Amino acid sequence: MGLRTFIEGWPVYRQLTGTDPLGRGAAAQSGHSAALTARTETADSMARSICPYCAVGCGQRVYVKDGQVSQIEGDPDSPISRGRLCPKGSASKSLVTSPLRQTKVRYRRPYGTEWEDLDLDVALDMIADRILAARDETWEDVDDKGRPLNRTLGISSLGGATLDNEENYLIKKLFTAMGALQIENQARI
Amino acid sequence: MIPDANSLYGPLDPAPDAGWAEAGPRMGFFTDTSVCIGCKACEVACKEWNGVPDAGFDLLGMSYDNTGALTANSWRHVAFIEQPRPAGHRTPPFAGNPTGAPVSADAAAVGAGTGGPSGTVPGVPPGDPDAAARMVTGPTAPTTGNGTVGAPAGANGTAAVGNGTPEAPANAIGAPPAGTAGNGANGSQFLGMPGAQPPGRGTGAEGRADFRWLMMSDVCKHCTHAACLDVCPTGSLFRTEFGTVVVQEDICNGCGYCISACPYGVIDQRKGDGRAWKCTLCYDRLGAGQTPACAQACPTESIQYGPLDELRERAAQRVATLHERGVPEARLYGHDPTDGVGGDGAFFLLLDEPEVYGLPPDPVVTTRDLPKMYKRAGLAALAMVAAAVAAFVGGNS
Amino acid sequence: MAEAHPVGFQWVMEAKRRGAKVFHVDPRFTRTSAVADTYLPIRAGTDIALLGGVVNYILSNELDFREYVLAYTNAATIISEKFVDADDGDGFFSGFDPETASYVQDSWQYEGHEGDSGSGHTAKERETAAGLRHESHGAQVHGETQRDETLQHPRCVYQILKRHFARYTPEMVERVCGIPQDKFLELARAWTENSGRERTGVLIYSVGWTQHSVGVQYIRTGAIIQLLLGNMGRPGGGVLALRGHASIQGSTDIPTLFNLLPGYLPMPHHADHPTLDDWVNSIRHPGHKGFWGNARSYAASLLKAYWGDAATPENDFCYGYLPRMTGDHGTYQQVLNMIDDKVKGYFLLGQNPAVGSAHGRAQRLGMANLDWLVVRDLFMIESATFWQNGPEVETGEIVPRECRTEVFFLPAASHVEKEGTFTQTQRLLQWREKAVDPPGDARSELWFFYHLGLKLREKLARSDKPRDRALLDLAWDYPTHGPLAEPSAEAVLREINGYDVTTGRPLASFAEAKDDGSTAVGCWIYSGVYAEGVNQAARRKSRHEQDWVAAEWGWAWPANRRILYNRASADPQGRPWSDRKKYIWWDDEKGEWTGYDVPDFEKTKPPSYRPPPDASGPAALAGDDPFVMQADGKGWLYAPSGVLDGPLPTHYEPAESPVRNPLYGQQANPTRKVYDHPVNSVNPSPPQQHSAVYPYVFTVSRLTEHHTAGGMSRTVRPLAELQPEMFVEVSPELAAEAGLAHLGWAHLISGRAVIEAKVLVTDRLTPLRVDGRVIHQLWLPYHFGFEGLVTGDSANDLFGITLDPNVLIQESKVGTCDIRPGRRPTGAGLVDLVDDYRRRAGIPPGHGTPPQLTTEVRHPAGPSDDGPREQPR
Amino acid sequence: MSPDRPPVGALFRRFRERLAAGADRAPDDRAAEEDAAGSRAAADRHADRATGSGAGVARSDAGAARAGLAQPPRDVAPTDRRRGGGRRKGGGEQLTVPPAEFTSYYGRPVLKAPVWQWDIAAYLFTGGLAAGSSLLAAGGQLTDRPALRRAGRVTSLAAVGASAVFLVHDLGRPSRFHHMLRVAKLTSPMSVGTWILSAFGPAAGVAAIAEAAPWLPERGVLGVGRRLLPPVGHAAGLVAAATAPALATYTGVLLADTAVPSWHEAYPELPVIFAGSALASGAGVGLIAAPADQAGPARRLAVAGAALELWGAHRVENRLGLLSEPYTTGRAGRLLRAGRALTAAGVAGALVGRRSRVLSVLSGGALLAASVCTRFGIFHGGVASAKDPKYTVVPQRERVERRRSHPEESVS
Repeated sequence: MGLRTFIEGWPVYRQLTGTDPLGRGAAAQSGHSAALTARTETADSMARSICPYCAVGCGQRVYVKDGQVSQIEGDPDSPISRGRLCPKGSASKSLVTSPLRQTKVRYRRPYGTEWEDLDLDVALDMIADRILAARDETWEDVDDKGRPLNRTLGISSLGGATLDNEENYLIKKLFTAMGALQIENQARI
Repeated sequence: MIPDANSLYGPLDPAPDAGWAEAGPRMGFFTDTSVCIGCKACEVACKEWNGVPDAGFDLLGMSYDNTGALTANSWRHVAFIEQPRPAGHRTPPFAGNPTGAPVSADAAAVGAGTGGPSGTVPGVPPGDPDAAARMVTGPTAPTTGNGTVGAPAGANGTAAVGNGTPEAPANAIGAPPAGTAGNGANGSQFLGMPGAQPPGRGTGAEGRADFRWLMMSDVCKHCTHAACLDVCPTGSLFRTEFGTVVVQEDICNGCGYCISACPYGVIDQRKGDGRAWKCTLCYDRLGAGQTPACAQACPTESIQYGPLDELRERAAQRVATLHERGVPEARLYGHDPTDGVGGDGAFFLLLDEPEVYGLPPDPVVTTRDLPKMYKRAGLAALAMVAAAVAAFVGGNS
Repeated sequence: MAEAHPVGFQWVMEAKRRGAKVFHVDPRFTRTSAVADTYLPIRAGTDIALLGGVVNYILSNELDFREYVLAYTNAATIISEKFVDADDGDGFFSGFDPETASYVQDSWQYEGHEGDSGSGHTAKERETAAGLRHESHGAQVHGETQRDETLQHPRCVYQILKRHFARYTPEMVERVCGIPQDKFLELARAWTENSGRERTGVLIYSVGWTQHSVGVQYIRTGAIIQLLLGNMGRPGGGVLALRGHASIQGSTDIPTLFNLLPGYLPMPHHADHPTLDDWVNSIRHPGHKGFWGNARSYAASLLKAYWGDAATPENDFCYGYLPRMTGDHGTYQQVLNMIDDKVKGYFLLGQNPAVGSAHGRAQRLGMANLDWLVVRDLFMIESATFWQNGPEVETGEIVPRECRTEVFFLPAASHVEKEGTFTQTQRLLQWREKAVDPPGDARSELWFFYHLGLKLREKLARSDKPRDRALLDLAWDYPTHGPLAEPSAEAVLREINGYDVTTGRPLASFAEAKDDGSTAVGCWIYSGVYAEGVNQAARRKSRHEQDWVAAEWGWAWPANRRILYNRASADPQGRPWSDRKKYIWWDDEKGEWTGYDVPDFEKTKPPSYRPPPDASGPAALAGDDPFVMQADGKGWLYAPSGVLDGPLPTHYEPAESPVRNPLYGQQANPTRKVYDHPVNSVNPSPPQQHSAVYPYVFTVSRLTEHHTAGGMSRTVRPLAELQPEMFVEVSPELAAEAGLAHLGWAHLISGRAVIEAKVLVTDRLTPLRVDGRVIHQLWLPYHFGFEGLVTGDSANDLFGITLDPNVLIQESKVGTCDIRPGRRPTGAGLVDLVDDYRRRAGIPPGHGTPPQLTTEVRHPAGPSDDGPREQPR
Repeated sequence: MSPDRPPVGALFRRFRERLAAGADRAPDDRAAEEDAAGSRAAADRHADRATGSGAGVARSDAGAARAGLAQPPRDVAPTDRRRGGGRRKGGGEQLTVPPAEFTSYYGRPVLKAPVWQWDIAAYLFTGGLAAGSSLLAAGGQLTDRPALRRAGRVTSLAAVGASAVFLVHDLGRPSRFHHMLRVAKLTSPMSVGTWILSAFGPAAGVAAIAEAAPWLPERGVLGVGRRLLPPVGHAAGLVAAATAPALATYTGVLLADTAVPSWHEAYPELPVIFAGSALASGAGVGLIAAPADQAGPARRLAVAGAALELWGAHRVENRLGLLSEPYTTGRAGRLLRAGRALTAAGVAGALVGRRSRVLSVLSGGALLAASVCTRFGIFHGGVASAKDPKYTVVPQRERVERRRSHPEESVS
């Protein structure tokens, strides 16, 4: 930066030469401020989503920059929410980017007092083994009159109501096929 | 360019005055508290957009307000005021219920004692219990003490009936509160002579029937004559082309002058950071033609954003409508370009006196008197010179 | 609504701006009350009395919208002479079977239909929450009904209704609910005056209404009012449920519920549905009227979607693979079974029962008694750490070194890290686009279950056990994409929509479903969401570019209808009731129904259509029968079947109440479900002794700033700071009585638990005068638990387990407790305190079951303490 | 009911007591310093809160009550009206004095209290000291009193150096101190002050360095310095002296140009007080440093400075009605009273102890201490006025009411 540009960038110089002698506005603006723009404008992509909290179904726009969610705000196009969000919906970015979010599989062995790490694949394998064992142990083929039961009451599930329809569909389909009947959901609560 | 004659005081279009020759219409907020539902979406949306850190996790007991005040870490603040007073336009919520004397004043008084370090400097200090009580009951109100005396009168009645178990015909609580209860709480006339009404002579109203819950989202006022901006020695605070007042975080060196200068107590220093922070009216979003985050989120359009002229017109209509619908207490605050700060860029429709919401009733920008101050300083300086000359010339030792 | 659904509330404010009057009924003064025109404080659990009062007001003043009521409801239908009303039965309708605590409903039927209603004994329905399956449609009625168009017949529904609600006078409303008569009349007047031809009124409830032992009947009462006033099927009318979770409607449509299969098809019962035909016929009732005639197509197509090529007409589409119900397998029964060591493994998928379910202690003890537990969530929630940080660890009931439960915590993907549809409260499916990949090990449920399924099939590949065929034959081949091999949600949605198995063409509507195995449909009511191969749920046409109905935003089931039963927005002749309120009408020239929405009626069936006498299915509905999912095409003021606890709503006291039922000898809902288990107990209510040990009524609900059990809000900084601590709201009068100080501590004691909270003494709560006594209510948020940024005791720990018989949803919106100043004891002292209260309340250890029936003779003078005690079930 | 539950009436009393305790927690240490009338009022106020009876009548400000003003206009533009007796009591008029009863949101301050720490108050002192001593130095220089010159210049440099340290230290972001030089804003007294300091500081520095000339070697490069420094120092000293009055008085504007009620309303006096305080502190340096034969001007300066300071302080303590209260009570009151006493003692000592070196030094010390007390007193008075919403709300509310009742007299 040459001396000349330095001086011309000096707000005092701009005060003296420009339209803002009191140094209140144009002269006092920093380069950083002049270059500011909404980060939604510079986002790499925008996904149209729906708020995950209550059941009103407010539209959300999810802005992504460098693979990270940079902003979540209301979708003004939505005839339901007209771009508005409540405090929870407004906090969606904090929800999905919260440092408290768990990103690693954690494992507590029987009688354990601490969490341990576990590989995701191993966990999946262990869970599958336990499902099959529990199923074998508690399988009911027929009732006392010989009518089919085809089921296990040794496995339970309770799902939240923020699961997608597609997810619920697969959950119900798989559990039904394995004979697990005790599949419940927040909808019962 | 010669500064406007009203550069320091009086009606002014601030953006051109600050050198924005090409400035568009001045933008601002109109916050209509009559439709505010206190959801705090504005607070959260603001924090999400501007990356404002949390303000601490304290239960303040100030109704549902756990934010406490506008601070460096809360650029929107939703105030909650519980008042056992009529809302004017509707049926009294507790009419016919076996209520005793109201307790809002007492609860507010306790809430006044809460507060403390909240991630800002110097934090939210505790308040004055009497003033808190008066916020609830209005100028006609008894002091804290009065309200408190009333409550146990009812309570003792119940107590006498056997520890309040439901078996007891515990209707004593519905009895007209004895003693000083209800003194003024139900709209007794303020006679202009506080204390003229001796303790014990209440209106005889039966318990609390009326109640209203005021909510209001407070924010930086973006004054026409912004003292914070004018006193800022670094040019960190500046007037944008939208007529708003913004702190430039890359410039601010935390001198703290703006904090003392703000007549609304808005701008604040952040602990650990040292710089001053406040609402920017989402300067970055405005530049991109977007609505500020709080106004976009506001579910009930309590916070409206737009050209200030339009907002003022809309606000005047809204007040007229409310007056028609039997809400005579509706009034505007900060809308008047001839007021002490030249009108606010963010103004409000209130349902009570401004100080009830924590707003100064008649703020005047401090720089109004700046020329006079300089003059006095000059005189003092001359006196100093004269004194020095006299001291050296006039003596003989 | 402003409190829990602020963005939805913008439309209420919009209406208010245009002159609508807003009434708010709630035990506490909320943010909604603050902007409502009139606020009515009510005693929790007495809504039927209030609404029944409105029904009585309408009927005794003949303020119903008579033309609508006559044509569109079953007001004129004549009921069996065997029917005895609860009014005459001191709280019981005819047909009660005390053995099973359920009704034989034959006597409730329409005149002439007593035997063949298909309802009969409802013990099984009660066990299996069969009421839920009516979410998409009403129960069946066969053939023609007898009507009296003059409404004078003593046994016509109108007259029965009138008699039934006659005792719900304003005085009685005041006695039961604590609502002063003036206030009640203001509500009744405004409601009726703002309904009719030119105006409509809407009833909005939040699903706290469902969390009562009479929850279904609450909603029924609301529906009766709206039918009487002509507010159903019309714009600005209706009964709107504000559900609390993003896709909770979807979770019942495509249920993960033990008693349902997708599209409200019932899970087969071992005794009733041994074969496909038995199963299908129990749904469609051959020969009956209405749209259920095609049930076989829906059922066959579902099985085809499940088992693909293996499902053939010859093997009944693998119907034999389906597991069978034998009774109640609901979540609370499961938890008790866990405590009894009957359950090995438990999956928690984004759900936090340790905080969110009633009787938190039972939940945690149950989880501590498993072999293994899989928790999939965004955050480390209480249900994952109960063995480490739960309150039972402090009391010594759970010792980490002795707790055998093996816990897998698997991080889940958030809503922006996966794609898929939510179904929101207005039955609207909205597709979410994926924004980013999930971090680390986080995966969607779609991924988890798809890959779990692959793993299971791989492990069973060489199995020859018959039981494993269902898994091995399962159609489980969804395309995947990306480095994580994420299954395609669109492919799943396409299967849900249904397709032609030979051509693969997505079906346009459920009308195209076939029962011959040529179509596969995952959820028939969603058929059309993928019509023409287009993801209709992903439509995002801006509201600025379409009309106010916004039919091109997302997709609503069924068939993208935005208002159900919208045929009722036109008069019997097909003309709009009024120009102001026009919505759907008959276009004579084109010979079809038209309007702003998709008509909820056969498009070309004219208003003048009358069915031939032998018609069945849809053809049996006349051109002026708008309620097409009801078997008789009428709105049911009186429900001859489908509701297990009575054809008409009846006020019963909550399971825990300090008040004797002023209306009937029967204190509480006689059909409510109670579990006899040592861990469960119910606080005594009159006429039982010692109800005064728990003298106060408490209710719980949400704060704007938090979400359900707090897993998505107490972990989020900008929300946690807004409501940072557990608190209890009490009225000044209760504060004085109990000695509570604003911002001081208090602890609350029920028969299950003691919890502590900071006290907010506020004028927003009020004591109520109920039946001559002052009843104090207190309010708690239920969001707090022991994990997260802000923590506190859980309000739901206070509740016991008592369920609504229709849907097996727990009563967790009202209970009784005591409140005392100061912090609760810790450790063993805590258990002692609860035990001490239980001892004084006469709840013997190990016996929690209260009487199901109240048989004592009522003392008109007031509550009595010497009624009979326990009534064996 | 639990048997171990205390009786109900007693329990609710606890709630009340908690309230009363909350009220008591509010800082209320004024009573001790009030005069008879004032303390009675304060005691009443205290009693109100403790017993919960009474209706809050006693919140009139003591100053106004003493003055016997019917309706003390608390925000009036400053006038020179002299006070009356100041002890007059009773009289029918007093009954109509509206108490300082006010409302605010949960009783909380409307304003944010200044975030400035003690270092800004210290700077007020050191800045004044620098200005005063540079005037002293210049006087000494021009009237050939080397002891005054030397002491003045050295003190001036030390004081201005300390000022810089204080100012930078008080910044939230000290590393950005140079941002002060980004703009030159007439509307910002701090900006103006920055530029004044920028002129004064180097000049004072050069002047002080020039004092080192005698110690420099006579030859070589430093020898040149030895020869050049005195004239340069003289010039610099004059420059410093020329800017000194601005330096001493701008701080008055610095404080006054805020929303802090008791600072702002005191704007006519603050520069005067600070000018006087600067002169007095400069004089103090002279008294300490100069031999008796050179100390005459310092004595006279002390008198002049003290006069200005005392006059100004008296005005702010009495003229501002309610807003004078923060200057007469609490810490500020103690400091200002101490300052007054010290000033009086210093002046007396300076005049009496003409021949006594010891007495002169003591007097000089007293004057310096007085200046410190005054500065801190004014500083804390303002801070106290910002912390208590009363001082914000009451005057403004009165202004509103006045305007409402006399719309024609719109307050400008």
